[in-house]
Amino acid sequence: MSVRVQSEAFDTGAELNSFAQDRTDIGAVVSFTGVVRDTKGDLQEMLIEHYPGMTESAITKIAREAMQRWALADVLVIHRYGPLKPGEPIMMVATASAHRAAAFEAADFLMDYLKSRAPFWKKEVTHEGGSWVDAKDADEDALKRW
Amino acid sequence: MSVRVQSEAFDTGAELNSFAQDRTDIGAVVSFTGVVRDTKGDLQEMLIEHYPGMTESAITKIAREAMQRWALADVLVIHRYGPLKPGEPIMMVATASAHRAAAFEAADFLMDYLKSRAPFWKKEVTHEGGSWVDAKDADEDALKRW
Amino acid sequence: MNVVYFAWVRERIGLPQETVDTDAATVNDLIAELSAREERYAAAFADVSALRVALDQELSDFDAPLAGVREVAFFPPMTGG
Amino acid sequence: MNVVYFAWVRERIGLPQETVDTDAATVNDLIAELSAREERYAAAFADVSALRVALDQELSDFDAPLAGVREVAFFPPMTGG
Repeated sequence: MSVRVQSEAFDTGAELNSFAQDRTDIGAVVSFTGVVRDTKGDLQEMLIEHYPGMTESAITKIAREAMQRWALADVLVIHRYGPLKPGEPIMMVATASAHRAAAFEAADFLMDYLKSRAPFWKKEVTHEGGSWVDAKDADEDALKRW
Repeated sequence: MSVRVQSEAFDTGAELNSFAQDRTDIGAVVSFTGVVRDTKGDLQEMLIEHYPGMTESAITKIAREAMQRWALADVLVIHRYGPLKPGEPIMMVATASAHRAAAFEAADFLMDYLKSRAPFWKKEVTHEGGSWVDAKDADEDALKRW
Repeated sequence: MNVVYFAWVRERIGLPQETVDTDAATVNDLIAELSAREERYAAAFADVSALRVALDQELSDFDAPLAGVREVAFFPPMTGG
Repeated sequence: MNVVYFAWVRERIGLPQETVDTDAATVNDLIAELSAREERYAAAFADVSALRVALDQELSDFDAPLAGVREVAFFPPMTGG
């Protein structure tokens, strides 16, 4: 299990390739990458604020729960903070398992929990100024699935 | 939309990085990689047989259906055939969407359909000989989810 | 008509494909005709519930008509992914 | 007690953290005390349903006791991922 919270960019493909590498006991790897989306074509940057210390412990707790609920060989979570450009990866999760259902469900679970339980806040900055992204009711509701 | 059926190995990370690259209208990328699993530690190779022609058209049909059912920016499917070693990627799918739910569901759907509707057959080769992998009832049942 | 076989169906019958001269009206008729021909066909087609059929590269049913079909494929349930 | 603020709560109050001398028994008591202090606090805490609180870096409730707590954090619902 690996959890990283960092301001530096990361290489999604390289991370995926080194995740669960050289293991012959897994049959399924699922990855999710969250990307800075420029909804209206006016985004200058996305600022991600976080709560140092709590971020790592909250993500670690969520990742441990996933490892307990599903038969996972490994879990990876990387989440950036600081200023990001449109199109840049914000974060990724990866799960490895013998079978595809566990890998899919665990990745979906991790995303739902990271979205609403890991202390990150997004601010969209345009020429007009900055505006904090509102949490969606749908994201809170998604937690009830698990 | 890109569908490739090939005997050559592919680089999962490089494929993921070039998929939906430089797009700023997507927020979510999900990938699934199927890996040759050596369940009992005695696997020499996995032989994948396919039905040339039908394979491409069956996968294309499934990928088109995913594009119609979910708001996807792009879909990638790569599937190998021929002899593969334990730990090697057999296939991958990737989906890109504005939001995570569509990307997750579409990738899950693609895998369920590829598993049971794309004409590939796996044979496990050990020192004891070769044995065709049986289709699982669970895989056929999984199609009812969609 | 071109008849192709995959996986253990191919192994049991002993060839990947063959041209069959037939007046069989449906897939089931073709199976009966081939099974009557030689033991290896009868063995391969013994349990049709363990088989799948494709007509001109589209999954089909065993009672489907063969009129106009150029290629029939027999194989076990798929195990891709 | 260390009190920390994030996102628009931090911006509205105008500082990322401060040390507060308080005898507040619960989070709600602390909020009442801070809100009484200055308008910017009252503005930040006006709608508690739009806020979340963490005690010593664990998500908590507004009626939770503050006894033994070293760090209280106020912030809007998280928007990570």
